[in-house]
Amino acid sequence: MDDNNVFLSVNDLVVEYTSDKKIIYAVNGVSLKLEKGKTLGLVGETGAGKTTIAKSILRILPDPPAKIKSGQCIVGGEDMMQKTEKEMLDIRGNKISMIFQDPMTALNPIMTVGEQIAEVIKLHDKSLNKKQAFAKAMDALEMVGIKAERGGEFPFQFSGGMKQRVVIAMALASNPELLLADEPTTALDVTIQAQILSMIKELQQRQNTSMLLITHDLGVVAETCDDTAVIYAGEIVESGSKEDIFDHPAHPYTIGLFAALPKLNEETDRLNPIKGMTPDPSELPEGCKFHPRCEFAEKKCKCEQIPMVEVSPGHFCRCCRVNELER
Amino acid sequence: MVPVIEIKDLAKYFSVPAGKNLAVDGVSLKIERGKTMGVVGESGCGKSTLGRTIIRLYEPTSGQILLNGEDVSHAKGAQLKKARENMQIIFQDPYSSLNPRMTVEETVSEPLEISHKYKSKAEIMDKMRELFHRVGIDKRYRLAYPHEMDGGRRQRVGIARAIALNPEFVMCDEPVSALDVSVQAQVLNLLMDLQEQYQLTYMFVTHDLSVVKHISDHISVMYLGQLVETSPSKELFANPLHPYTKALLSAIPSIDIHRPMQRKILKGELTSAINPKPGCRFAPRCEFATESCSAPQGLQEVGTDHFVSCCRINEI
Amino acid sequence: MKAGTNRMGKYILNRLLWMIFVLVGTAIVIFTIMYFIPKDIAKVLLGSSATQAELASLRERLGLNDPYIVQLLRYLKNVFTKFDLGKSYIYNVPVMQELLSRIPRTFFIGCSVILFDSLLGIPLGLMAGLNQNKWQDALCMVLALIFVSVPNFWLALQLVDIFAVKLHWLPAFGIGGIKYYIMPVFAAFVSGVATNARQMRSSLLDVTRADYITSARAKGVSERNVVLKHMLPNALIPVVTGLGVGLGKSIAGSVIIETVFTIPGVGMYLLTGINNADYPVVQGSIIILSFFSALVMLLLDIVYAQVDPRIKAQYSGRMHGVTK
Amino acid sequence: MKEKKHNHKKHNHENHIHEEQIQVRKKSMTMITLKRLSESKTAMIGLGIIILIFLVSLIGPFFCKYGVNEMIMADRCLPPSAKHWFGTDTYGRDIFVRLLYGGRYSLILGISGSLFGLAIGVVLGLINGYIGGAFDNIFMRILDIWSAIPGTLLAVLISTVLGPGFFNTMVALSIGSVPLIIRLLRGRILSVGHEEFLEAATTINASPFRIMFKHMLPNVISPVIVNTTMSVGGVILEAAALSYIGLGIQPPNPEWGAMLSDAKNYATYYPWMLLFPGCAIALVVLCINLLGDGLRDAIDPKLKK
Repeated sequence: MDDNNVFLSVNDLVVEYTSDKKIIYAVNGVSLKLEKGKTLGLVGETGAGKTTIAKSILRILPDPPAKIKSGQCIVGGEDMMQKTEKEMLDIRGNKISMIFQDPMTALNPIMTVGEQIAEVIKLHDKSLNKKQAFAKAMDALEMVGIKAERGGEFPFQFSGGMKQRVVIAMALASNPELLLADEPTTALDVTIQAQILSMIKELQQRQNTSMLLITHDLGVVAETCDDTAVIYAGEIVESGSKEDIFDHPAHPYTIGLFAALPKLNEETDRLNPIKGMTPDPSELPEGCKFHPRCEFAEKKCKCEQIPMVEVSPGHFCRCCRVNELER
Repeated sequence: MVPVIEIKDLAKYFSVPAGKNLAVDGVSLKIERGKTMGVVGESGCGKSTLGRTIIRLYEPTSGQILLNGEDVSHAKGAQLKKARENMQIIFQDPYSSLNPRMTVEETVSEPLEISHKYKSKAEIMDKMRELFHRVGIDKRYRLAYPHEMDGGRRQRVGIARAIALNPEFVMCDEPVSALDVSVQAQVLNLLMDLQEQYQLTYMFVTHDLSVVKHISDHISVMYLGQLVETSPSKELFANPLHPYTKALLSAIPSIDIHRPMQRKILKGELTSAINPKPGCRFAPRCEFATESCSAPQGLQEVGTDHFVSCCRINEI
Repeated sequence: MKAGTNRMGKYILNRLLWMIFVLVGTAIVIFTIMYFIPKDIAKVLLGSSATQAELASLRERLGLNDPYIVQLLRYLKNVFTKFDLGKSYIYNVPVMQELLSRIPRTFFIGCSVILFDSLLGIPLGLMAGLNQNKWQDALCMVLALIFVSVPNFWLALQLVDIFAVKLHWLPAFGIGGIKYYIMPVFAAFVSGVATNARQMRSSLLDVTRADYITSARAKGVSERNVVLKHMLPNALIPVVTGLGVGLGKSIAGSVIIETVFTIPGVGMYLLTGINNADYPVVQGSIIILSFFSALVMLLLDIVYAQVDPRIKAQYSGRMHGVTK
Repeated sequence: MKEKKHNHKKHNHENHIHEEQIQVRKKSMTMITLKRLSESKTAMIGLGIIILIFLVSLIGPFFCKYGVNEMIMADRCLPPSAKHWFGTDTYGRDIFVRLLYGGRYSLILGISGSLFGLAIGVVLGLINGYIGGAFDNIFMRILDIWSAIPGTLLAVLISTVLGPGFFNTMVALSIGSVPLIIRLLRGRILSVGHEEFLEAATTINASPFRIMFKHMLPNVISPVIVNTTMSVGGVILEAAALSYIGLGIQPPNPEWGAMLSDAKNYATYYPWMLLFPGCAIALVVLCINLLGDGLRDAIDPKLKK
């Protein structure tokens, strides 16, 4: 990856939650890089810390219980962690936007969708009056394929897919440079998912937006992303270009994920699941977080802090046995 | 051989403020012993209602349900009880399918107690231990409550409850949709193992096409309460005929990055089956729709066991 | 926006019809409960010295010999077509006439109470909820707890003792200018303020966790506007519902408060009726108070529909999935 | 690391039971709730004081030197002193002793009134929730009427009709609380009603009775319990108000509200006659509310932190 072209770079981010006197280690030293105009897919299972990373970049984690312990989030050369709250207000929804997982709850139920889009437009372009902002909001609605006349309706009058379009219109209304898409299609049906993904892709290309796409679905990554990072228990275990990860997965977890997936073009009698369960984030194992489930685990996996190893140019893997396991 | 489940022209309508919701509307299919019928479709297409009507959680509006050849569509009393013991269900959401106030043991032993097939507490305990073993729950979880377990384990408890009375037919309502990929594979394998060991007959309802392909022998595609295509699993994926099936298959995000799928993006959204017009319900979203599509449609055989409901099938 | 007003009209019409239904129902229930009073009214009125003949003629005159259903229908007909609630047994004056002069006093107290309940309770709850676990929160909640625990008539008696008897600032009882109402209204609204503040706080805390609040923050909405534009309107919805419950309490409370301050309102009248076994008075007063409560409920319903668009939309058929 | 005793039944899909070293603990929702409740200091203080008052009011009078209705003419209208801790009333009765006796009335009336309302509400609510459909529609209309008459008015009306007396007062006080309980239950049943474990219970042939009481009730009851706890305070206040206006518990029984009613005309000259019963009511209601708040936080801990 060309370091000069990096637009988003997250360095050593650590986030913890406190709940009922327990500390939940949600994000444990995550680093990510994303180039201008490209899409990075962040893949991981429930509770791996994906959403927390996105919310940390925007600094909208509720504090308490969440606390950003350390790390930088550099967007376009500026560290978000150093910004004042006032500066962040200008950045949120303007330079960086976010699409949320559940369109059913992400919209304010008692404001019309037009008002909600106009709100973000007016916030970031103070020169507009109410009418102009509303007119622009109607344009944004048309952009995502909703007739402008529906702008006066309330969220409950829209279906799930339509709501997600509204959420996307809201996120893209002020041409953000960075889009954080948190499972944007998980709550939707496949045919609607296909519509939404291709629409996001098209709008992103048109506006040359960089996108961090958070998902648990490897298929979605395969179709939409340029680069991929795999996250497990709050740590990036493998990162690289899409080709690196899909053609030459190196970390046992990534390999296991692919093996556990039923495939459309292969006949298999039984799947190969990863044994066990994801660890409780308040009681993470020592050493490699994956070792209790890993079939290649050795003694050294259990005690060492495992560093990222570059297996091929741009392809990193957090496994101390990666060189021994190479086929 | 008599199929374990055969339904003929089954319909289930719900009254809603806006009229009638034809959730299931004239569906016929059969499932042979030890086989799996996959039912796919998008949310709101009536696939769950179909399954729940078959196992008699809902009273069918019309049509027949034959369990081993016996008509149970309006069974009552003892006959219904017997039928229900033979037809069980595994739910989608492992969080809401277990009573949060009951321990694993209570949940699994409840059907055993109600059935009165076991004479003593000891027999029930024995049977329960066997069930735990079959579905792979450590017996230390016996006294745990659902909130103390993760999704995968809860789903295993749900499976144990479903197979407790040795049913022949199990309706699986999206049993792995709520689970993470790695756990999903564990549960799918368990379901297939159980099928093999006990000759279970499954109806597997899901929206995930790769899962349904993996587990099913036969697949039915539903759209707004009706079957649009039904065929052996391999045949369906090799040779989808209905325009909706084609769109559905092409919409699956594939993990093969070198051979991207030719994407067919459907316009419009799944509406609802409330007061539909006669004719093909997919027509408003179909690129091939013509006037002839507004006439009532029926399934026609186009190959061995391969049925399609589309009047323009030969033209496209 | 024309569709909007039309929708609102439909909604109000629907609520009005509902209210009439409830009013009739309430009248039936109250009449029926009173009908089963196990005392012989004629005996109560004429005393134990009355002869059988006297009793019989009185029963005949009051229509007490008719079957239940006839009496009920007669009563309903009088109430709803002639606005006639019968005559007081004791004073032989039409109940309605007596009530008309008393209603404004009771309604004035009732409405002021609801007004203060919401004007003071909502901001207090808001302050507590926004400063969760800080001293403002603790202070509000401790005060609220104390206020809901104090019996209002006792508070009223203490107020009289301090402000009327000891300090001579305010009149102790009776009616007159506005200052006669200060203590009664205060004593009656205190617990309602506390209830509203508690409700407001918890519904605000509920809303704080909603996804759309996170998404408003992600849009760059300032914290002030997140609270004012997104949290507050949503958090108000359950509070408006709660006001309805509080309303019932404050109306019933008027009986007690009027007794303490000897205000000749509906409540006092009701109590006199009870003490004299003057049942038309009891029945009429309770019906009027219930009607008042139903009326304010109707107003609250309309406010509710203004706050929550989903309510109105039920009357236009334009919900998702129900279209066409 | 697999447990040895499992190995004799080794099975091909057993790979997930790996290294289960954690001891599975049995912790029902009820126990978790109670534990959380016990951690709340304010709730425990509230509970402690209520229990204390209740015990003292039960046992205390046996150790007092004055009878509850014992009038000592020489001791009329005495201020608090070592002899009469809380002073005496206009008949020369010891206010402290009367307060102790009155505690029984208030607490038992508050608790039994709430429980009676709860019982009626739960039975009606469950039946309605189970039948549902058109029945629910009609039932809700009836409830609209029922709740249109303010609770206290209903209590006034019913106690007028039934006449005074402990049981009658309890009935009068509880009737008004029923609609709210039914609504709460109904709301919960609507949200829980579609949960799949209820369907599961149907498929295993559980009887309607079993579904209602074993599966539905435990999962819908918690907000109702919180409400009932809170309503004990409300019922005590209402009972006092009823006695104050001359309904409900009648003099010379030392109900706190009746004591206030007796004292109201002498407040200026003998403030203790008014002060102590009022404080007693406020203290008990406050403690019950503390307990209720703690219970609500324990059941729905989201509201706390």
